[in-house]
Formats: sequence, C-alpha cells, structure tokens
Amino acid sequence: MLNVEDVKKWMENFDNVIQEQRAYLSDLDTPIGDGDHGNNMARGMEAVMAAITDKDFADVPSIFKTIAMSLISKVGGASGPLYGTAFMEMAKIGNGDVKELIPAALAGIEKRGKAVPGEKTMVDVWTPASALVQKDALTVEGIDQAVESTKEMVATKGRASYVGDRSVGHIDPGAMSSGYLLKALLKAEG
Amino acid sequence: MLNVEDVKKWMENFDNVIQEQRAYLSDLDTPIGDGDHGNNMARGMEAVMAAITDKDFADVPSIFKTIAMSLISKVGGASGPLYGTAFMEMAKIGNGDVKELIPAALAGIEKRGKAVPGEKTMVDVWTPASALVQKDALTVEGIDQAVESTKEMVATKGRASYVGDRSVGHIDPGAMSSGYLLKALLKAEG
Amino acid sequence: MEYGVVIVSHVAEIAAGVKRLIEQVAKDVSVTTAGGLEDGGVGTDMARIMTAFEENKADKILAFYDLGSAKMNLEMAIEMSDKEVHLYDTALVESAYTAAALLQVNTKLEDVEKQLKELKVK
Amino acid sequence: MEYGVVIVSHVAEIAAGVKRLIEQVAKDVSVTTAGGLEDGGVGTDMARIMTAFEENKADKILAFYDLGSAKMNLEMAIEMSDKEVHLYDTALVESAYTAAALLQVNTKLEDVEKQLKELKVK
Ligand SMILES: Nc1ncnc2c1ncn2[C@@H]1O[C@H](COP(=O)(O)OP(=O)(O)O)[C@@H](O)[C@H]1O
Ligand SMILES: Nc1ncnc2c1ncn2[C@@H]1O[C@H](COP(=O)(O)OP(=O)(O)O)[C@@H](O)[C@H]1O
Ligand SMILES: [Mg+2]
Ligand SMILES: [Mg+2]
Ligand SMILES: [Mg+2]
Ligand SMILES: [Mg+2]
Repeated sequence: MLNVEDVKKWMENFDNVIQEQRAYLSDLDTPIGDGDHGNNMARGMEAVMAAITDKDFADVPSIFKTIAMSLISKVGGASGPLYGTAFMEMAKIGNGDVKELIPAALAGIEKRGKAVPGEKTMVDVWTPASALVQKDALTVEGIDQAVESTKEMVATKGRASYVGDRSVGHIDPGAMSSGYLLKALLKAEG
Repeated sequence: MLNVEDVKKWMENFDNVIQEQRAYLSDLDTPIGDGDHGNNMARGMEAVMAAITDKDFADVPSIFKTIAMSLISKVGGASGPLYGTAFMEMAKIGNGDVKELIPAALAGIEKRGKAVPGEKTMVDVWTPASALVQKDALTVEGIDQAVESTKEMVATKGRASYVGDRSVGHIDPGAMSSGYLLKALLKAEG
Repeated sequence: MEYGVVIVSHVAEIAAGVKRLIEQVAKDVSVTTAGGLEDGGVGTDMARIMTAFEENKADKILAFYDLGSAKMNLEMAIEMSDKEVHLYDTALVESAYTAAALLQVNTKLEDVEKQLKELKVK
Repeated sequence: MEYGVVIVSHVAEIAAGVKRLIEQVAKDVSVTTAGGLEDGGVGTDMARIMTAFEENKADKILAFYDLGSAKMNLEMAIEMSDKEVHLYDTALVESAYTAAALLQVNTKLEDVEKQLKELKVK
C-alpha cells in the first residue's frame, strides 16, 4: 500500500534514472524514432519534481493527478499523453494498492494509444507487469525481460511503425522508460 | 500571319484589359478559388511587357518564348504554367499562322493541366476557339459564348473543383482571361 | 460560421502555414492552430490545443493533425473541452484545405465529411 | 544518400516546417524546399523548384507537393532538370515523413513507393 511519501520516493528514483539515462533513451529513439525520448522524459520529470518536491498532498490520488498534469503538459511527445493518462487512471483508483494501480495504468495507456501487445510499445512492458504484480511476482528480472522482448518485435504503432521491418533489432524507448518506472517503484516499495 | 509587331500589339491589348479587369478577374476567382487570378495575370503581364517593350526579336518564336518565360516565372498560380506552356507550344510552330498557333496553345494547356472540355477551366474557351479559328470563324461573340458556357459547369479541375457543385453559377476566371487573350488577338489582327 | 477549423502540428511553421493557405479560400471560417511546443520545439501540447479550441470563434470544430502523437493530445483536449470537436484521420494539408473551402460556401457537415473520407490516410 | 526529398508548397512556412519535421527522423537525407513565391506571397514558382532540385545533395529525388498547381510547376521543372525526379500524388506532410524515415534506413525505392501508394490522395 503506497502512501504519499512512497510515491515521492518512487518519483525521485525514477527521475534519477531518467536524468542519468537521458542520452541512452534518446539514442534508443534515434534509429526507430525522432531521437527525443530521453529529452522528453527528462523535461517531464523535471516538471514533476518541481511540482511535488516539498509540497504537501492530502492523499495518493492528489499526488498522482499532479504528476499526470506535469507529464501531460511538459513531455511533448507521444509518451506525455500516455504516461499522463496512466497516472490519471491510477489517481482514479482512490488508494495506493499497486495490485490495482498497475492494471489501471495499463488500461490508461491502452485507452490513449490503442496499442495491443506485440506492437513494440510500452504496452509490451505494462501488460506482463500488470499480470505479474497481481501474483506478487513483479521483479527486476521480469521487467527487464519484458523490455528486452520488444527488441525482436516489428513496430506497428507510434513513430517506429514508419520504418516497419527495420524496427527489428532495436529496443523500444518507451518500453525502456516504462521498465525504469516499474523498477523505480520496486525500489521505493522496498 | 502574325509578325513580331503583331504579337507586341496583341500583348499590349491583352495587358491593357488585364490591368483594367484585374479586380474583376480576382472577384471571379473568389467564390470558386483563392481570389488571386487578376493579381496573378497582372503581375505576369507586367513582366511580359517589361520583357518585350522596346526589345528586338528575330522572329515570332523568339518573342513567344520570352512571353512564355515571363508568365511561367511571374504568375505564381496555376495559370502561369498553363499560359506559359501555351506560348511555349506556339513558339514551336515556327511561324505566325493563327490556324496553327491556337491549336498548339490548346494542346499545351491540355498537356500541362490534363483537363478536358466540360471541367470548367480555360480549356472550355480554347477548345471551341481552336475549332473556330480553323474555319476562319473566330469572333468576339464566339469567344464570349465559350466563356459564358463555363458558368453552368461543375468544376472538376483546379481549385474550383474543391467546392464541387457550389462552383455552378460562376464563370471560370481562367476562361475569362483566356477570352480576353483571344479577343486581344482579334483586335491585333484587326 | 457554425464550424471552425483547428490545425494541430508538431511544428509551429506547418500549423501557421496551413492556416495561411486555407484562409485564402475561407475568409469567413475561423482557423486556429496549435503548432509545436511552448518553447518553440517540435512536439504537441494539450494545453495549446485547448487554447486553439477556445480561441476559435466557432463552437463546433473540425480538427486536423499530422502524426499519431498529436492525435493523442487532441483526444485528451477533446475530452476536456466543452466544444463539439470532430477529429479526422486525414491528410493534414489537403483535408484542412478541402474542409475550409467547403465550409466557406456553407456546405453541410455531412457533405464535408463525404469529401474528407477520401483523404483518410491514418 | 542515393535519394533526396524535395518539398513544394504554396506557402513558405509549410515547406520549411515539413523540412523541420522530417529532418528529425532522417538526418542523412538531403531535404530541400520550394515554398511560396519569391516575394513571400502564396503560390509556386518553377524557378524555385529548379533551385530546390539543384541544391539537393542527391541526384535522385522524391518530390511532394500540396495542391494541383504546384504539380504543374513541378512537372515543368522536372522536364528541365537533369536529375531523376519521382513525383507523388500523396498526402504532403504524411508522405514526406514516411519517405524520409524509410530512406534514412536505406529502404529500396520500390519499398518506399509501396508505402507511399497508401497515402495517395490526389
Ligand atoms: N500508440 C501508442 N501506444 C502505446 N505506446 C506508444 C504509442 N505510440 C508511441 N508509444 C510509445 O511512446 C514512445 C515514444 O515516445 P516519445 O519519443 O517521447 O514520443 P514521440 O514518438 O512523439 O517522439 C515509444 O517508444 C512507444 O513506447
Ligand atoms: N488543370 C487545369 N487545366 C486547365 N486549366 C486550369 C487547371 N487548373 C486551373 N486552371 C485554370 O486556372 C485558373 C485559375 O488560375 P489562378 O487563379 O491564376 O491560379 P490558382 O488556382 O493557382 O490560384 C482557373 O480558373 C482555370 O481556368
Ligand atoms: Mg520520440
Ligand atoms: Mg517527438
Ligand atoms: Mg487563383
Ligand atoms: Mg493562387
């Protein structure tokens, strides 16, 4: 059961990795996209940190809403509305139970982007993560494996879909950042 | 048989009408186009006059080529390449026989714009004009009638085609300016 | 005019340019744009799309966009807006031009949409 | 790169904006533009199109345009140019993006054209 402090820790952990891996995420986005995913996420997470650090929140849904709005307004790429909707849907759960939160985030991403598993997007990380978390089996290894699985997929959604078959052999950048987000959660929990 | 002086007189006559009817031609272009046909033709004819007035030309094809290049480079709208190609094709005839020139102009316009009669374009003036000139029967009345015939047509080429049925009831601006050009020729032949 | 047009593009210049192109043939149609990011960068921004909806003089809007991620931000903005927004998966420049030309001559939405259907590319 | 891209639009901003959009995904593809008239007005100009062909680093060019009258000027320019120019009747922004993204990863022209076929709107 996450409380407001846990969510703050989660975001701090995530922000640290994003800032650290900023160039790497943009590099992943270069052969199959427009090379900005790291910059997008870094800009978004800066806004998130500015909006939550040293701020009081009445409950978990309130901080989730603030995170969502920061990501929606600052990311600038497809991942903005996608992560934004994920946090919006998590806010609607009304509590901090990750077994409900992760499936809600996945549902939000699916609603916004209309991707299904196998299309080489962040959905390919959130789908197994949602299944695993409900069996209390979400692990770093499980997450890494899901991220890695996108490598051999042919992109059919998002910018990577424009290069079609040529997207094979590259890890999806949004899958990678989603992996970071989920691992940052595991670290915050504990 | 036109000589260089006749062609200069033709262009002077045409330029006079174009400058006089500039606003009217743009008005015709407003309900079914972008409202610039008068300005386009006026700009083009200014360039033509600057390029031929007080200049010497060895023969009729030379002056036709100069007229073509001025229209192509200065008109800016669809009528630029259309009139430009018409004069280019007339230059290829190699003499000043209007019975050959007008059909050549028509062929140039058809080649460039791929319109056929009935599509509410300048082709609907050049087609009957080409037939009439070969029977020595090109008259002001014949030309006016051809121009007027475009009024009830539904546009299927050029910008007017975007408004479809709504183009009915309006004379095509390029048909009108083509009418002016042909009447200016009659006057020059005098 | 009952309907307005909103142009959403990843690049400010594209949005402004399309507005310029279509205003020539649709002087009475309100055209507003959301192009690029606040800082001038390439991307789309839900807040700017909301502003384009609000600034449009019409209460019913036909919206056009360039790439898929613009659509996601458009859909979020539509969910939050009080206006009636119709979103088309059609060729940006060509369909904005077609729609504007038809709206200018008071074409019914149904007939505009018939033309737009042929420009579907997404 | 073997192929370059030329963007022809009635409006300078559209041409420049499309270049900006597609260069993000195609750093090594030469993209040149002919937008609007010399005096900044709306229209197309054969001489400017010729210049865009010449300034393009590639000898083989994929050309995209917005409206029909641009096509006429493009065809005149093609007749006068020594370069091998392929002209497409496809959605301007979307097809220029698609082509550039595919050319960047060395896709064969045949395969690029297969994708472009689905974007035909003119
Ligand atoms: N329709 C979609 N559904 C799910 N995820 C998507 C979709 N489109 C894009 N993505 C994700 O977004 C990531 C790209 O994000 P980003 O680079 O920030 O945006 P953009 O592609 O607009 O530049 C992709 O790697 C992919 O994971
Ligand atoms: N494909 C075509 N074939 C023949 N004539 C055409 C064609 N397209 C346009 N026109 C002519 O061009 C005229 C419009 O010229 P103008 O207003 O100068 O160009 P634009 O439409 O580019 O603004 C039309 O009235 C029509 O007579
Ligand atoms: Mg990206
Ligand atoms: Mg981007
Ligand atoms: Mg016009
Ligand atoms: Mg024009």
